[in-house]
Amino acid sequence: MRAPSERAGRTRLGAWLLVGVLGASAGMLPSYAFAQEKVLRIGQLGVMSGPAASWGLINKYTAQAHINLINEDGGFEIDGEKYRLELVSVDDKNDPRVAIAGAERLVHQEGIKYIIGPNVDETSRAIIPVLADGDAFNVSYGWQRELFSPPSENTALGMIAGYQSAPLIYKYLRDERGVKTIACLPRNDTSGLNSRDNCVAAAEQLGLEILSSDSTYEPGTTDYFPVVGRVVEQNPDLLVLSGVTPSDAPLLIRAARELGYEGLMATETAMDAKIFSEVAGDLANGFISVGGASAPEIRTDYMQRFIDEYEKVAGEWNDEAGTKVYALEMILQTIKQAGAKAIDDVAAFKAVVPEVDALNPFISEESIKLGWIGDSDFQQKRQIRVPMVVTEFQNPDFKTLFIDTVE
Amino acid sequence: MEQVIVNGAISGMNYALMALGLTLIFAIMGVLNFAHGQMYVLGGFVMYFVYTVLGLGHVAGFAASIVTLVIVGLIFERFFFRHALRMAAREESTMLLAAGTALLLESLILVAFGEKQRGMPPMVSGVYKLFGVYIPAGRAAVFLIALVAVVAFILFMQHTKPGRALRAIAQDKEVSALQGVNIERYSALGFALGAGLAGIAGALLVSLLAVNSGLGTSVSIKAFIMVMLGGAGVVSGAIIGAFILGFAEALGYAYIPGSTTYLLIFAALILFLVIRPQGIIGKPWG
Amino acid sequence: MALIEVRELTKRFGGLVAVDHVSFDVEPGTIFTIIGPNGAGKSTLFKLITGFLRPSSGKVTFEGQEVTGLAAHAIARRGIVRTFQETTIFKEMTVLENVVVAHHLRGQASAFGFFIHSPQARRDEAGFRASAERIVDQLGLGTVKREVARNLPHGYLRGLGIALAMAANPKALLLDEPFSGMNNEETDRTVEMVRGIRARGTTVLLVEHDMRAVMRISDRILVLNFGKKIAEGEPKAIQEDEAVIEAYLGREDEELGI
Amino acid sequence: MSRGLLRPLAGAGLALLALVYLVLLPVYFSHSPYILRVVSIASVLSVISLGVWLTFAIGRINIGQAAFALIGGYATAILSTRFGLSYWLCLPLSGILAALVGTVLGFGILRLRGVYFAMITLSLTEAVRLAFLNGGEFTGGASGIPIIPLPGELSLFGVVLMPSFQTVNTHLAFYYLAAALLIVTLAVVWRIGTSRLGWIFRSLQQNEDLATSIGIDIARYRVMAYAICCFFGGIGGSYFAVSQQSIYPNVFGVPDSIFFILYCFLGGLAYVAGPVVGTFILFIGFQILHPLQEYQQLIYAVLMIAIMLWLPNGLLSLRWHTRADRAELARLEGREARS
Repeated sequence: MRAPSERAGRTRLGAWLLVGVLGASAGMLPSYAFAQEKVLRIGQLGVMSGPAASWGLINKYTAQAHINLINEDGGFEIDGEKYRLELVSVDDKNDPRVAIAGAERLVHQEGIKYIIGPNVDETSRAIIPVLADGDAFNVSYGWQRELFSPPSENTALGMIAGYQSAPLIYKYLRDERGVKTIACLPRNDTSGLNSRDNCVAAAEQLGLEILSSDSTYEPGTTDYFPVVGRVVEQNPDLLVLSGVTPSDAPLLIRAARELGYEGLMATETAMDAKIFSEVAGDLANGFISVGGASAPEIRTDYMQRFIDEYEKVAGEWNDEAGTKVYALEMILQTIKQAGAKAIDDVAAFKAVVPEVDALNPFISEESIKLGWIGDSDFQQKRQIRVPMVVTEFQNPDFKTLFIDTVE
Repeated sequence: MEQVIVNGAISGMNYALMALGLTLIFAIMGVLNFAHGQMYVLGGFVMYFVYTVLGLGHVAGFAASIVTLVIVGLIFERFFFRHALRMAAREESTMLLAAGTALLLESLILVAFGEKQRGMPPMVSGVYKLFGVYIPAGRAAVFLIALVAVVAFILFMQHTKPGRALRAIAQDKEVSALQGVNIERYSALGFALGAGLAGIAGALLVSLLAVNSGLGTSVSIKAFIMVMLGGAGVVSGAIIGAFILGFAEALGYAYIPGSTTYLLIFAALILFLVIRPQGIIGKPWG
Repeated sequence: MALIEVRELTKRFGGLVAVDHVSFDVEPGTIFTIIGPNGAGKSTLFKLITGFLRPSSGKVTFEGQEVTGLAAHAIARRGIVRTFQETTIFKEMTVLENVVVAHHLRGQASAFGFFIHSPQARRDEAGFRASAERIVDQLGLGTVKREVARNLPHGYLRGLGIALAMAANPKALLLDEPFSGMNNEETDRTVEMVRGIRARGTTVLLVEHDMRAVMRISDRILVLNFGKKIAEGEPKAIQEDEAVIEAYLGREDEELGI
Repeated sequence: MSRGLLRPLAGAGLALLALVYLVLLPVYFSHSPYILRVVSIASVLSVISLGVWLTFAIGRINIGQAAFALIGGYATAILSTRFGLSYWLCLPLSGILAALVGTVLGFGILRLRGVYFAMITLSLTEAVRLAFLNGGEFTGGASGIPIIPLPGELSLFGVVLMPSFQTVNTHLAFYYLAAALLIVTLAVVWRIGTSRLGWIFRSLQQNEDLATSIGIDIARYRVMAYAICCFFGGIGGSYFAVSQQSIYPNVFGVPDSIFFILYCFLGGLAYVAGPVVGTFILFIGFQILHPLQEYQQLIYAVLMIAIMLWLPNGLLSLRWHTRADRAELARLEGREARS
């Protein structure tokens, strides 16, 4: 045992270290002293640590890269004035409690009106009261209809939900590839089981025969072989990996192919080409997923610039970012439409939501404009009209199958 | 059914590798290493980095993973656990320290390797089909390597001087101290060895199951299940536990709705531990 | 009527019979000692009587009521309280705190009563403190009562163990090897202590190796060997009993003490 | 341990603290919800941790508290949405339900100690989460129960005891609800700690055999301690369910369970106030570290380990020392000397 005096010394040392670091970090708070130039601050709230860290970080990098581009070009113009953009991001640890605190930090401390994220139903649901109370608006990546339907009116869906893309994809495959039987294989967690239910519903709508939907796999740690084996036995024409994460997907595909499965495979969400070719290589050829604006043949130069910038910010391009790029763009376009007053007045923002109809700077497909949709699913326009680029994997990249939009 | 058995055996062997390091560290130091899963993940990332990014071979990957984890293990033991074990106010403290180190390692991995989830192609491609049972070459290879690693480890524990010393410490610290075994040195060795095993497991399984920076906790939980099932701090127990879990999974996935498989596994574990706390072949109260 | 009646008490562990159809009576206000070579089953017998083990067969009655197989705390509640060897104490509490806690059995107030600090609870607490002080002084622990038990000098530990048992206000006190590892003068002190306990009207059961002390204080002695009762009687008779000498044959006289 | 509480906060200190906590802070920040929210969350997390502290008091490492928070949360969600019960009924019922479940399980699992109990409770956390996740219609499965009404008015014989939360400053209302919960819980646990119950619990922690031999019904008392622990878990879960107006299977998981024991430990297991101090410092600490961005979690972990190594008896062992304190510290020092 150490002499008490020395222990006391260490004790004090520890205490000071604690105080020091806390103080230092508190000191690092962003300084709001800007020169004459006007600043528009955008919030980003999402999970940036723990198992789901990638979801939030992709949003962060996407927004940051996009903002860098805009600021490079001298800022974003609203009512003839240029605004320099600034991103404030907060980690919600995928914990509703932390998410609420984070949202209130953004809305009330930082005085931010427009927030990108959070990433899942739990956290998105938790911050709705905060938004209503602080009169702020967010673009969420949760899926639950309640989030975007009245009475909730300050939350919009930033992507195409599985229950929207699934019917379109299955329909295409039914008509073009003669799919008659289908099996859904979700992972055993919230988002997975939700997508599974969507998968089943969509399939029933289209009159497809559902061979299997009650098999699941544990996130991350399980050998997928046993699970896939059971599903493949029934040999469906189409195997849907519901709510699969980009890293699990190639492993599941590989397992299925190794088990001699020859049918089609698809998922409703965005995947990442790199990990596909790294892990499954040619085995993943023909896998159908929903890409963003990143498929090479439809990129605009602006998209290419964005991709390069993203690589600077994140160190490596991620195709998922191609679907997340629209959140900031839509917020800005809508503010522009509503005029400078919308910067601090969400009501003004919401007022013009139905009218927004801007050019999509990311994909060469002229016909597809940016705008707000959602009347059919949410009885109000609370979803970004993200072009649904359905892609097919051809090692090492995604090839566009067809482009569609949900209304 | 044959397929189920094969699947169970393959998973079981993988899991055995996951559980060995954990049970070793527990046996030697009485520390339940919550950071075990994170060590596994680190091993996986190092393998990925060496193999895919640097383009070096599997062997280099394994070597790098093991070395990295051994070093991490030594650092943890020397700067955290040795101190904590000496100062330990109450039994809880080391377990909680381990939980802290888990969080630390997880954050380090996220900063070092980024948020993307990483996977690797199988070490050997192709599929064998024997008596209607699919055996992918990649899985077969992993199975064999895991088998070799486990056997090698057991031989080491049985027939080498350090191995015997470690077993002696696991049996009874005081006595072995009296017999002149250098407890501190061997504790360090044991911890490094345990970490190294986690590294091998990660490096090997990253070709079957991708890793991401946050995967650690779920790996740890699985390892805990196996270790408690077999009997904490008993090598053979860990292996038995691993195979039981492997087969339970395989059966569950084959015959009941997958989503309830793990619910049942946890329920069964709780029930079993209430009836037989020391696990299948553990000594009562560790 | 005997205070404790043991009838045909038997305990098997698998094949081994640790206690084999043992019967005896303990009269109130006496010191009754159980001796026997190592592994004779003394401690097992002890555990059976105090409910720390369930007997395979046979029965124990206390004040005419059967207590066989009751939970240990329930038996303690009836008035049979045991001590442990050496270090079985509440290490992180002071000597006094140890003894106060041990008064649990005398508490009148309910758990909730204690929680809301009811008058009854206050009376209990006060009573406990007073009686604890008394016991501590009687057992010669007064000088160390503020010490944390863990730091106690070795000699006091067994005293504290007995104090804990006394606090439970037992009708019968079972002492587990109270003299082992003691030098003569410590032994003498403990012998006095035990006599003192009897003087307070508490019946005492001993399990002991140290024959010399046993012979001095026991009113009656039971000898066990391989789980069987081989003799019972006054110390004098025991000393001459053939079977006993037989059982101890080959052991150095020191242990036999004759 | 009980002596740990009142001394540091004694007299004036305690009064001042209460003044700040109940008046100055809420009034001054009544219109900065963020601050109120952070303190409210810390308060209720403290309530849950205080439960865990009780299981530490009987010598058990409890990694199962998240399960009971989840049970409490779902109880509130189901009772208020399906049966339209007033929140003021749901709150206590959630606690009681959690306590009942704890009691039933307790008789089985409390026979285990040390790492065995820790692991069995950890499994419990996972089992309960999966049970709710696969609970089908009843629990809403993966999509949880997304719309829980705010607490309504509570009136007795026409006397309004509690206004409907819509009609008042909701943040302030939730703040005071949290504060009330914390103060009551702390008072209860402190009473347990100082009363005879506390001593009985401590005797269990230190030697269950001896406790039995002096007539303590250890099974009964350890289940009692565990049930109280679970009760606080349920209460906490209920609060979060209603303040988030939603409940999902994975809002409380193994990481939460682990954090609850960390809160207790870093605050100081020897002090009733330990869990509270630990929770406040750690939860608010994470918020303060926000400017570190991607290094937030990393530095957070480093600080946590630093505290464990430098203050093995918790943050509270760092406070201004009275003479009695030094005695207690010396005692703890001695305790360390042992190993």
